[in-house]
Amino acid sequence: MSELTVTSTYEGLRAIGPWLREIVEPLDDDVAAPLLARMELALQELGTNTVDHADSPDGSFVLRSTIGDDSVRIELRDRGRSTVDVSTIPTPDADEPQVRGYGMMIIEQLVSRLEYAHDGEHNVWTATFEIDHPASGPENSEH
Amino acid sequence: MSELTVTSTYEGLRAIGPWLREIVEPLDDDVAAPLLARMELALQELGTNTVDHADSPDGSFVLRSTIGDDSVRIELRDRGRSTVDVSTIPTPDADEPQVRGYGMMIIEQLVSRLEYAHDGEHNVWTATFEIDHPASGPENSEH
Amino acid sequence: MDITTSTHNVDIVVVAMTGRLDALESAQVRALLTEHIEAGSHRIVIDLSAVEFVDSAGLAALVQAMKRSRSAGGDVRLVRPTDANAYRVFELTKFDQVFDIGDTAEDLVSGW
Amino acid sequence: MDITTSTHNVDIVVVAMTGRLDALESAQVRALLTEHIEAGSHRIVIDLSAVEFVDSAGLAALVQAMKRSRSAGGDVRLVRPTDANAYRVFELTKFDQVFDIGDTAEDLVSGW
Ligand SMILES: Nc1ncnc2c1ncn2[C@@H]1O[C@H](COP(=O)(O)OP(=O)(O)O)[C@@H](O)[C@H]1O
Ligand SMILES: Nc1ncnc2c1ncn2[C@@H]1O[C@H](COP(=O)(O)OP(=O)(O)O)[C@@H](O)[C@H]1O
Repeated sequence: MSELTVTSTYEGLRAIGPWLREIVEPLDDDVAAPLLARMELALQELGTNTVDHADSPDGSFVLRSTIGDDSVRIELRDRGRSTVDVSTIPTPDADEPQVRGYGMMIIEQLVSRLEYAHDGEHNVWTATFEIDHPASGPENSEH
Repeated sequence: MSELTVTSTYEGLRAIGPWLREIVEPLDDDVAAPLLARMELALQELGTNTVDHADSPDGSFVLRSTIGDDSVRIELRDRGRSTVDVSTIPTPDADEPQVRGYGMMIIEQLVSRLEYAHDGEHNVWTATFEIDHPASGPENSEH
Repeated sequence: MDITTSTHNVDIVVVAMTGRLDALESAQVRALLTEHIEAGSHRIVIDLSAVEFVDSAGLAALVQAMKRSRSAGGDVRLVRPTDANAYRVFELTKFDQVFDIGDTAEDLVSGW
Repeated sequence: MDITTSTHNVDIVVVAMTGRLDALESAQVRALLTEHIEAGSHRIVIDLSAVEFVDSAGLAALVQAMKRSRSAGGDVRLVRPTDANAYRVFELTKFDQVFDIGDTAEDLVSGW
């Protein structure tokens, strides 16, 4: 498990990529690279939403990672007092290109699973990324 | 009846417009103007075809007009030795803009009737243009 | 992030014609347009607003230039003749649907 | 027939970017593009070939400029990022079908 405290500014978000890079370090390159790209964009969008929309009195939020054999789980925990009603977030209209509002749409396509909870003090977003192990027969499987 | 001998060159064709203008002179302006425009474009195209395609040994062709109450007939007579098979003239393909080959298509939309004959010595094209008299009740018809 | 800005110029040639665009003039017009296209100017506006008469040979000069310029990534766009009779040949051949046609040269230049 | 020829110049602005086009850079990019459009240059090529990362805020700066320039009769056209990951946000939002996207700035300028 690894933890990162992120300053709740656009500049602060720049720390997320290098932290994710360390997390996927133990994995084979061909697995790590595409996983890192998915995670980096998804966490950038989740982080931007926290900066833009969460009412965060201490100006920072915390990321925690757990890496398993088959997935990486990243938890984003802010001190935002406003609870989010995920079901009311609108999906952009495909026929009418708009300028903003694509964040959630992007995240949902990158994560394997996204959960949201509010535990009294914090908004907690949990993003799970399944690891795409290269197809391998039972013979040469080394897991 | 009126007659015009046209030199079989593109420059010679310039005489056709003024000659047609005289022919429609007796008609009311609102009838003459659109009729003249139709005849001028149709005869320009027929004349161009004669210049381009007819084998005319004396380098000229003759136009004759007959004006009736309801139509103007223009006959184009050249000394071209080659007979034309009107049925083999191809219609341009609507989907594939081409550079030439629109002459006959234009003529057919402008004339009320077009006849072709070869009388041994001459190709004879006869174009009939019906006169569009303005709609008038039997009361104020002055014809 | 590093940002570098540069500006590239492209030419639009505007050719304004008066009088008759017919079989007699067609060769001259064709030569003029070919010259521009071969010199690399393949964005051409032909202002026909003051033209009195257009026949199929005149049209052919415009069509040939339009095809050549389009295949070079450009186009020949037309200002509509003020005289409806001069526009007739475009309608009868349906080239009114093939050409991009506008009301003034300024419109066509600024909207390119 | 009388023929008059004149030549009009139009500008294509080419903006080449490197690094990250993200929420942090988005305001700067937006301001730069707005400046060009308000100065009358509404034909813009944005060369993203060397960009490493694009997020939805970076995309938003491009979309806003594209909408403004299109309504002025121009366009914002893009050179595709060499890094497929940096192109992902265009695919996920389907803006790869809204923007006119090319392989090099030269292609986009000469084919404008
Ligand atoms: N972390 C968050 N805290 C509060 N509200 C949020 C959060 N994330 C998203 N939202 C709400 O969901 C909406 C849609 O978010 P998103 O799809 O990322 O688009 P955008 O942020 O561009 O508006 C936001 O406008 C906001 O109302
Ligand atoms: N007066 C004519 N004498 C001989 N052949 C003709 C004549 N008019 C038309 N044709 C034939 O019909 C073809 C089609 O004519 P047209 O539709 O006017 O197109 P274009 O003259 O551009 O080829 C000509 O190419 C020619 O072979």
